[in-house]
Amino acid sequence: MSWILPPSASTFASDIDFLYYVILWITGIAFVIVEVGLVVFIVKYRARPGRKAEYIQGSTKAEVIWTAIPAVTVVVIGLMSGGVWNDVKGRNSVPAGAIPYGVHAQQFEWQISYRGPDGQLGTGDDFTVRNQLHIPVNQPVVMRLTAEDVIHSLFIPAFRVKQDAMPGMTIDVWFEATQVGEFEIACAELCGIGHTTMGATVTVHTADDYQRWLADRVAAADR
Amino acid sequence: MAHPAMMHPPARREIGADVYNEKLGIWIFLGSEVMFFTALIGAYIIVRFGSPEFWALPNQILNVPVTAINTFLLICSSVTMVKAFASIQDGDQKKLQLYMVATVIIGAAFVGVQAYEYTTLVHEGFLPSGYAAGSHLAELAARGELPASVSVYGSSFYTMTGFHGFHVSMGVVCMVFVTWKAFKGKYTKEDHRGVEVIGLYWHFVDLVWIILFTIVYLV
Amino acid sequence: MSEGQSHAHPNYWAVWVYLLVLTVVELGVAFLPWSKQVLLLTLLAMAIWKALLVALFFMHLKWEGNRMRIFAIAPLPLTVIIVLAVLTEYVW
Amino acid sequence: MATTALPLEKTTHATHEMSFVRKYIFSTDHKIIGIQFLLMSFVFLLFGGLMAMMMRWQLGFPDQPLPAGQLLPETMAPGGFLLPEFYNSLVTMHGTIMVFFAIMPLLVGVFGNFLIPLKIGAPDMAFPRLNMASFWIALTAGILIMAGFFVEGGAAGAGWTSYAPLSASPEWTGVVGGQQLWLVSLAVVGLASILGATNYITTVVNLRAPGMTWFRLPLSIWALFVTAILVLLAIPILSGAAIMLFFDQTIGTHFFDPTDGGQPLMWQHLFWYFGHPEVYILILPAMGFVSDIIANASRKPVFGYHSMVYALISIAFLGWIVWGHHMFMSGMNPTLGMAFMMSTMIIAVPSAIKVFNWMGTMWRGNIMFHVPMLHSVAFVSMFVIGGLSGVFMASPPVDIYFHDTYFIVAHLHYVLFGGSLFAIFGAVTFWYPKMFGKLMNPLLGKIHFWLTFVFYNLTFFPMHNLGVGGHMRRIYDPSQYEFLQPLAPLNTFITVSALLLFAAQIPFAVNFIMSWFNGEEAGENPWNDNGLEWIVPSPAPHGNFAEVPIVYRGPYEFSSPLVEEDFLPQTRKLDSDTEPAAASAAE
Repeated sequence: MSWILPPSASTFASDIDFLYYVILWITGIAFVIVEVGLVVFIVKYRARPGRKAEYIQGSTKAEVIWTAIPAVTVVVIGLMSGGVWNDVKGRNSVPAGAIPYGVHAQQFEWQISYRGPDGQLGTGDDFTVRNQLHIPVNQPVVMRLTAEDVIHSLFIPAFRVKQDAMPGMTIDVWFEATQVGEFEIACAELCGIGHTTMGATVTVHTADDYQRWLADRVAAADR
Repeated sequence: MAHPAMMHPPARREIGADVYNEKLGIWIFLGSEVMFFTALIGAYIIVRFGSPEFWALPNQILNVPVTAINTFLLICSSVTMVKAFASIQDGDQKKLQLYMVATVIIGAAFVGVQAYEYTTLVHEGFLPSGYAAGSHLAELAARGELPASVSVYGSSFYTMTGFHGFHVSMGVVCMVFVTWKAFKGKYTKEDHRGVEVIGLYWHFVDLVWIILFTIVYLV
Repeated sequence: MSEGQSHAHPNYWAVWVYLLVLTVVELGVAFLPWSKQVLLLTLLAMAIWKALLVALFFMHLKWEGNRMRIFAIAPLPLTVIIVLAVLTEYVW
Repeated sequence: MATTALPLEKTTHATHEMSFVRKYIFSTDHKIIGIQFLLMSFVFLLFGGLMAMMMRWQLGFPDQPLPAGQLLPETMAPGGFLLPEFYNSLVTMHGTIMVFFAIMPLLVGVFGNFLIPLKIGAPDMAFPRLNMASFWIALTAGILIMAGFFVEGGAAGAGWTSYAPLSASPEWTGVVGGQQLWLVSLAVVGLASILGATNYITTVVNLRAPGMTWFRLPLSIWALFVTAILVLLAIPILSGAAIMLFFDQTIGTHFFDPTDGGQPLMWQHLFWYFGHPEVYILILPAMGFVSDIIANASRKPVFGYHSMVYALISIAFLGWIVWGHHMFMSGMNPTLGMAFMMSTMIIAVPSAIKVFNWMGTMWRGNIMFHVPMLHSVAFVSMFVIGGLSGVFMASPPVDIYFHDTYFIVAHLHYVLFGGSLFAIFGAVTFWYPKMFGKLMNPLLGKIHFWLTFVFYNLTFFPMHNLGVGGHMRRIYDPSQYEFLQPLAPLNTFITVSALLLFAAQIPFAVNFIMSWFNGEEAGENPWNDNGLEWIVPSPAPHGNFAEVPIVYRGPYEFSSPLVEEDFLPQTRKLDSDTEPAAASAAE
């Protein structure tokens, strides 16, 4: 029953988490005010014999106050959200120099393509690994997300990454991992019978390890 | 007043839309029809905007002269419909019957022409799923004289015009009923609600066709 | 409608001729060698004009009270909202 | 024009004897049709609930066979273990049935029919036969959708949102006929809803009794009226989209097929352009009933009646321009997403106004805790949770994490179950006397309420925490993922509470049936309410009012200083009242 988000491991995760905690506090306070108010009213104004309720039609002043406060609050939340949204998903948010990967979703697996020795994605020397994403740490990466058949959704909880893969579209998803280790990828959009099993892993290497892994792979592909 | 039940004095009511229930009801129902055609026409606009390469030029596949005649027919049926209504407003039963029959015939002719249009198109190889393999149109496409594929074009063309045609057919069926009642003398100068209600529906169907004709056949 | 009753019937045949003329003009314009945008706008304008004629005269909106007119035009903004919103996918 | 001089309705005061079939089966009486809808939707509520129980069992005890699961055929649950395709069908059908065949008919079909003519002082609906047709069409649609379980390939399995292209081809779902039946059923039930909405709007506009001006309408009628407008304009969008998807499945069109120029995203736009107004269709009437009940139980006028009405209208209007917040992760234009975020945020304001005005209504009242009031207070407090949890998803960056997790499942159940269903239980108890002439047993009612309230919260509140843990929705077996394994005990806990929540509905069912036969006689006005429905005998007779009632005031004149009692019916003429100026259209 915890309200703490799981540990995060990407650059923008802390922004998202911060926004979550801000909203949690604001809504938490609103929740307490309303629920406590309800309980107090229930107890205080319960029916007692010989008493008549007060004939009150309303109060413009009170209504203006409780219209204005929520309005200002949600607009502030909106503006804060807008900034983070633009940084994470805006059309021009992908950092220059991010390493591109092809992520092709299909029932029920993730085909992940890596650049070959020519340093270009989408050329003949690319190699593809099923359900395994290997990336370097502290380096922006961008997934060129496509789908073969139906809509899937690339969900990497630890990086606070989620994006639907839409057939017929190529959608860029970028992030920058800040921790070395292995993390899980899940499919978040119902995609058919095997939806549950559509998991994969992402391995974050140090820069050197990543180069070594890449070299091994390229060598393997050559053979 | 035709029906004895109507001889009762009207109940007192708060002023509503200032029209009788059936008329208000059909207008409200037409509001939902607007939204239904919004879904179909909106989908057409969206798909066409997103995939313009699937569309042929006007008159390349669709037969504009034939549908122009159909447009003419529907406009004519609208004017006969409204003349039928004007006749019964003046209490002229004979002219009501005449114009109703004319409207039914012209409406049925519209459906007939559309059926002819569909059979010709299907025969030439234009299907809801695109070109029929080995058809005349598919050959033209192979020679580069038509778009390589017209799959979504066919899909939205048939769905939109088909549902319009379905509405026309339903209208004709209802109008046959109204005409039958007109011949039995059920409509009078005072009470001709059925004529006005079916008329509103019929003009709406005409109005939709005017929009469809332009965006499907001419643009 | 009470107004429509007290006056003579509108000249429906004139509206009919108007609609036919517009249709013929449309057919002529559609095959002119104009740019696609100009054609689109011209044809749409004419179609909307024809639709308005039908609504105002044949459907008697011209003589209806304001309450009825509200019912008639209420759904129209909604038809525009969805189409414009989805088209932004291609514009931005 | 001469036609306006016509009588507004044929006489419905006919007291001649009718056969049982005409009176109770193919009835055109709005009250009987309302009760028919009530019985139909309770049956579907039970079906939907059973489906939820099966899903919960799978999630809570994935390695144990479903109790009595052996009764299910091999194609669903061999040996009592659910198959993933059957689980997908359950997810889909639970959502669809609850939305279209339980909550929507309960709110709109039952109370729209039952309350509108009674509360505005009309003898019946504007179009009684159309009303009868809409019930039978809805029932047909219900049978069609349930038929999905009995055809080859099972019932629809693409989720209640039925996203294309998954739903567009049996190749992707493995479902053959079920998906088509689902679409046909939705188009058919859509027709029933549109006919019903046409009827409601016409009735409210044209058949109000003299003196029942717009701002004397009870909030329940305002809510039903606004809802009917939403139904009228939203449902046809779904019908259109469903027809296109149906053609994609059957005659090979390509609307949603990206390989042939179609656009899967367009399905989502069309679906949610219908779907978000639909969400408000499922809550606005509940807000209306609760307003009536809270005012009645607090013995006080509704606080800020006018702003309650304007809040209803603005929620309904804003509901048309927020649909994109369901699609933040869909690859939709992110700039468009920002616009949708702002409109979504704004919608919190009228919702807040409503909550505070309900509290304002209770403030300085003299609150009676009859069963409808318990449910109404529960509605307010649960709706607050549901509304506040919505703010998380309305913020697109936070939605990146929460989209399609159990957080959204918790949110929607807080609004639909904690909101709508509590209001429905309250409203059924409140208007039961007018339907059947008997009171429901208050003790059983209280037992049902408290059990439901407790187990409801134990079931759905922890789902927020599942969502915070990243638990995806619609997955068949969470143990597949390492990061979800710590959540397994929570899942089991939720399942146990869900089963108890299901069992807690038994007192209600018993109460509903028992009271029908030997409940306490209710009398005309058991709750001392002001509405027009309480001046006629219980159960309300055919034709409702012996003579056209005349309305002198609004519906919430409780504890008025003008009279000794703490209520003042809308039709009671005081010396200071003048006859309403309004008259029939004939004058």
